[in-house]
Amino acid sequence: MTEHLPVLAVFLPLLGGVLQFLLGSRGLPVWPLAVAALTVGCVLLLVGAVGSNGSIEHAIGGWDPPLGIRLRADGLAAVMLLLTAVVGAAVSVYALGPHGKASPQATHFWALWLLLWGSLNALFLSADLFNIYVTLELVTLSAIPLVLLAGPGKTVAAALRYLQFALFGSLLYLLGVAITYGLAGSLDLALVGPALADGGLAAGLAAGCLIGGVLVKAAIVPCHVWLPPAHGNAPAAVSAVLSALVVKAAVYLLLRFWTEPLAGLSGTLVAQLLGALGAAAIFYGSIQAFRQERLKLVVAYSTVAQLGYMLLFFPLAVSQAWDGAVYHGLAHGVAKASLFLATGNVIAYVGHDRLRELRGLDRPLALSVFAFGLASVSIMGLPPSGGFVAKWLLLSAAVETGQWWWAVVLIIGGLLAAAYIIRVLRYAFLQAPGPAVDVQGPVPSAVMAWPATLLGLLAILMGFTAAPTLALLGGLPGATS
Amino acid sequence: MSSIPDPFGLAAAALLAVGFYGFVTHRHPLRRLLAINIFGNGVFMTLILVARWMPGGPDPIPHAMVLTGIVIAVSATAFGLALVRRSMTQEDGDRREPDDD
Amino acid sequence: MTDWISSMFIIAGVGFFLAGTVGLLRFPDVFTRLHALTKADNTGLGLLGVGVALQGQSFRLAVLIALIWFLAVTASSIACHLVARHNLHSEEGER
Amino acid sequence: MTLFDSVLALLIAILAWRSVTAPDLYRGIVLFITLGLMLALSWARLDAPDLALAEAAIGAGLLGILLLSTWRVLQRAAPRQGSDEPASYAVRWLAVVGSTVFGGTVAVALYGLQVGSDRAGAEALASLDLAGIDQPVTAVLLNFRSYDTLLEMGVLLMALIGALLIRSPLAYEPWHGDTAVESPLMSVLAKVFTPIVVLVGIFLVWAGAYGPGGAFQGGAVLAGAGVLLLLCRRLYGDADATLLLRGLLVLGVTAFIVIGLLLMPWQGAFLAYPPGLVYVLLVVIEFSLAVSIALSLLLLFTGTHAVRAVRS
Amino acid sequence: MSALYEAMPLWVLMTSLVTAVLVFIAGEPWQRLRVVFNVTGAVLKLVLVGIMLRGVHHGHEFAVHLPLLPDLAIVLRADALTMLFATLSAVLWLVTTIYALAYLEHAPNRARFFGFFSLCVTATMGIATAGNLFTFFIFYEMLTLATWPLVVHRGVSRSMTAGRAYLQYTLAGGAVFLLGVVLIYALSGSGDFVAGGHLRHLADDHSGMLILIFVLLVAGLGVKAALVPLHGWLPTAMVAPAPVSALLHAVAVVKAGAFGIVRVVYDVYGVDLVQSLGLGDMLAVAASITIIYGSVRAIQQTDLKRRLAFSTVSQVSYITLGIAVGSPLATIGGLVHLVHQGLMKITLFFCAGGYAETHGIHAIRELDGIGRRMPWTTAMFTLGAFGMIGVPPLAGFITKWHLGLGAVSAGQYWVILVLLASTVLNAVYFLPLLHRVWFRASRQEDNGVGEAPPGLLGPILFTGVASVAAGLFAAFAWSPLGWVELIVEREY
Repeated sequence: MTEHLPVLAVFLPLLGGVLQFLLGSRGLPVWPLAVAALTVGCVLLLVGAVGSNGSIEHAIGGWDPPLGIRLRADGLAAVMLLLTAVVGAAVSVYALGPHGKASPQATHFWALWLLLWGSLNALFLSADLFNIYVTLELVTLSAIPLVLLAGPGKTVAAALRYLQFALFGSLLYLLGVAITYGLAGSLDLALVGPALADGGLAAGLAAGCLIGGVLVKAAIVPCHVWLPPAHGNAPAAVSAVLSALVVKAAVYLLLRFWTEPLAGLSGTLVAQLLGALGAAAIFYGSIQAFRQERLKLVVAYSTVAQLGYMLLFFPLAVSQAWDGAVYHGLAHGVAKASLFLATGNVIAYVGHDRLRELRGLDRPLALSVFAFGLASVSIMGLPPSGGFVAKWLLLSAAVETGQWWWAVVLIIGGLLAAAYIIRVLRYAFLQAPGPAVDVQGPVPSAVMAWPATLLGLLAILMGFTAAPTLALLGGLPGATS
Repeated sequence: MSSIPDPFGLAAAALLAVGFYGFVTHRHPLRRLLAINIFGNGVFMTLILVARWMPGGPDPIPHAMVLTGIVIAVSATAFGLALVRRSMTQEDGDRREPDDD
Repeated sequence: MTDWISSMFIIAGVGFFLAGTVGLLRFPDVFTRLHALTKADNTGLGLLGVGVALQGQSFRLAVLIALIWFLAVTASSIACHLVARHNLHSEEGER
Repeated sequence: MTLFDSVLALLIAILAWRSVTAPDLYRGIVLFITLGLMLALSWARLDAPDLALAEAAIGAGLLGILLLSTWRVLQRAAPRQGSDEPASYAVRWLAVVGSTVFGGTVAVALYGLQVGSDRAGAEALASLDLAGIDQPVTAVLLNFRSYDTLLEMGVLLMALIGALLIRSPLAYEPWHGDTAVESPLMSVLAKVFTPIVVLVGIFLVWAGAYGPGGAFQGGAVLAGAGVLLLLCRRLYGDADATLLLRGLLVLGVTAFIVIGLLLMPWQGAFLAYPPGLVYVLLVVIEFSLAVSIALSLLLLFTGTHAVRAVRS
Repeated sequence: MSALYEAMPLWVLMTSLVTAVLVFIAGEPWQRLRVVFNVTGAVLKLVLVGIMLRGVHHGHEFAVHLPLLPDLAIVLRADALTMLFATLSAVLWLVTTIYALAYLEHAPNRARFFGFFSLCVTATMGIATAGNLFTFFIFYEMLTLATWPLVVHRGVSRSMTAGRAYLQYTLAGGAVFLLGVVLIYALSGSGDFVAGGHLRHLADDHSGMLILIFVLLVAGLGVKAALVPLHGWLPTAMVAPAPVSALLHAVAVVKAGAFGIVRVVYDVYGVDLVQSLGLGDMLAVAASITIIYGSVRAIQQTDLKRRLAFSTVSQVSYITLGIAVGSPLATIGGLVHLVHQGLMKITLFFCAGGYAETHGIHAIRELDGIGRRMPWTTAMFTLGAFGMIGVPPLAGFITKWHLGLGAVSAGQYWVILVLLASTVLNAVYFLPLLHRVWFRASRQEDNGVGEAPPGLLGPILFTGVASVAAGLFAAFAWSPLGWVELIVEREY
């Protein structure tokens, strides 16, 4: 049974989504919720099994690599699956608010969301370069229609831009796969490493294409231009998933590649370059976030910045940095989902998200503002929170390896995050003068308020759960410590 | 392995270069989609060459990858074209690029 | 012997294509260009087909080539018809 | 035939360049279609007849006509939209330098590639008799790497859902000056060609088991038949899909998943088939895929939830 | 049972943390319930602290380890120094809670206020009980965050500006502090607070690094301790409601900074190492400058709370000064001032709040003749002011006496000059004030309103009397001075 769990983790939601499309609005919202619950259960079983037995593999069709494709649930995949399940559960409950009633819109939402969930799981479990290309496309092509659910008129330009970049990025990645296959004669992550490490031009080109393609998908500066409009205009539940999981999936790939196919690049100039890109993302994203006039765009640019932290793993490349980067991904996922859901509640209540016109929200939307505040603590990297633990680990790694400049980047990044977050909270607390909020909708229901709050609380609690999580992650593969 | 250099290797490189050029220089979404597809064709050509160079007959695995890639590229492009139609035929107010970069 | 005959057919076919192409480039308006193109190309394709079929020396191949020729001729004549018709209508519209 | 190949390669490069730089978008599209056909030719020359077929049917054929139709919609909506405001000189030169370096690197890397025989592909060829299908590419697609194919069907479905969400249909409503509609030849075209195209499509699906062809090529040709009927005004886009139609759309991916999951407890792995049944199961899957592919491509073309026959 | 007893620091934290959560959940409508939660929590904490105090007095040390990462744990510990700060906080929390209940009786957003107030106390307790630098940092930053909503509580743009200044200073300080903490951990592998420090073995090879780290740590802590030039946030934060100002200035924020400096000097570096690296003199100079500068600026202020704020800037540095001088007697003076200054300053701020709440008085010139209308409040204000000046036998005198003796025994005679100058300056800014309140004629018409309401007056009397008692009964073993002597005995 255990070895079938990875398959179920992918195909429960995938089949659920396909059948939702088939059923139309029949079965809403019971069917998708049942599928979501089953998926969460399956992922929990899988994570439990990985925790106790180590990694689980499943050769699809019974064909072992290099001929066939392997699903592999190791520590890294397990923590990402767990993140997806947590955020997915919260988003599924939240979505009962805006997408709970039967309508074509709701059908599309649930079908696409379940498909996206399955796609993400497929991506995290894949151990095959070309299969990862297909899962990347799956993720992209379920994510973009989700963005459009906010109303095509508003989002079509953003979606188009997103699509162009995503397509170009994945084709660049595919070129890398093609050359890798030419070199190695295999597509399995565990088998292509030696060929990519031979130092030749073709190996370099392949590595460059793989990295470049993934960087475009991960919206790392300067390839970030598609992200803010897409994340800033999508429905709240979708923005949460996009920021917490979808871009994270691309960065996850980069980390994954670093441990296997591209392990040879560790300690090279490429690693420093990736770190520099990360620093650029942190500074640029934070400054842009500070300059935005719309709440959702602040949160979206914050994602651009926060992804940069994960790239700091590459120049540091020690076990602590690995833990820190992955934990940052998890903490940011939870916190950012909470931020977007809370923002969604603000928009549902006020009808817009123009910062200057949001004053004194803390009373009518106490729970959502509270969630926003809790999640912000993690985003700012302040204790006690998951973001802080991650920052601590990265800082320690920077100091330990004597690369103090990355420590400075981390510290300044935290301060910049505080600057744009506090700017938002100021408006929430500000009572007079200035116009009170012009209310357009009812106070969001408990179904919409609590997922944000619970995620926010989790972001704080993650300040205390690092030890078991990192034990599940199992340390930097191949590290001697 | 073929003893004479395949001229199609240059064609693949040319397709990739031209596709890249088009993607960078054009703003019009339809032209960008064209450029992306040309780039994609360069990738497919590369895969086909890799398949052909295997001793003992064309390698079926890159061929399968190309087939998958073509279908994905065409579906994504068709989706993109629907987006283009929608974005270009909307009222003026909505047609602008999102105001954020 | 067959080689010689087939070569003759192929050379003749290429000649027709050449003539059609020159016509396409040199004739003054749409209608005459279409005329050159369809007439020359349909015949050229037929001659080429015969030449190739002779080379293949198999009945199945010959039937397939004939089918291809038939489809191509039908398609191109309908296409030319539509182009001409469109052109005619738009010229009328301008007047 | 190196001369022929070299000319073809040169032609491909020139067509690509002209297609990207053509000042007129329409010309760019036409050149792109031509490029697709030349690519199909070159791939046939490179021992990849399957791919040549697929490129001709999907890449050049369906995509080409979709591009042209979209161009026409844009023309009607805003005639001047087609022309592009060119990037500045600096950007263009930078791009030229960048893409030349990039292309040069690719070329050097490609020609330096040492492709040995110790490869997954060689193993695939050696294991053909275990796959239940003789045609190597189909064996890879439907058995060795069937997981890719399955997920690819998911991509197709999602792209379709996305296109439907946008509500920007390409339904063919006659408008003033559409001379094609009134032409009597159109009905001839529909009557003569459709059966042949459908026949070819089904043949291609079937042929996938032992020769060039398969679900994708066949499905694309079947979709082509549908497009032909649309162009001849025998079919129209429709907003309401029946359960049956949606069922056919998801038939391929559902059959794939359900068969895989059902057999998993017995076979010990997902998408593993019992040796005795493998051929039958793969044919069932292949035809289901073809149906779904054909319908999906057709609806991607119309941008509508369904198609219906013309009222007579 | 023993495990529960051993985990006492954790329970002390929980009393206020749970209170905070309950208050947030109860929310605005359940006012009575909130009050019950608040007072119960405060009393419970006091009882627990009392139990712990007894244990520590008998030589027991409480310690709780919560592993966080493989080689990193949150450590909560209670030693004698902890109890000094913890007892002060627990007592003053109860008092301030009662005061705040009366002060904010008709104000909006009380649930938010009291919730964050309790969080603040939790953070302060965490700082007191932190057993290593990492834990200390966690609560130090938590204190920053929990205080911000209190500073901006009024929600007007002036308080927003103050809040922004507060965060700019404290978050930047926290960041610098964090860098220092990480460096300590990287250098020595541990940041535990050990009496006498644990870095001595690194002094030979890494003295430059140790100096750098010390500067980083003190700069980070100095922001909250309001060392010049890092004090800028404090006077602007005066827009907060009076209980917050009292809490910020007497207990939580500034003391957290000062307490942190004590911990770094004694339990991380060790006095010997600090002196041998020449860091003691540096710190003493910084503290002296702050003492003089704060007093001079206090004279220039026309707003009562701002004058008190600059007075705080000056007075808190006595603690730093005492530690920096490095002799046992000076240390006693510095540490005991932690309590003395807390009691005196909270009395003064309570009084200022009483004036503002009862008669709307904010500026100093409006204080004329208030003594006749509010005799009890003004009497306590006077006691606090005399204490600050250092009139014997009040608490401030005890501090200055020990500081002076300590300076002499360490051979640092210039410190005496600083103390004298500071005393003169204190007199300059407090005595005219006292003259106004007692001897000038009132400018306001008598509107029949007299003394502050009992909810305000009670805490004022309590802290005022306590500050006097701390001075009068200094010789007793249970007095703050007695306790501090115990601490210093154990340190040296």
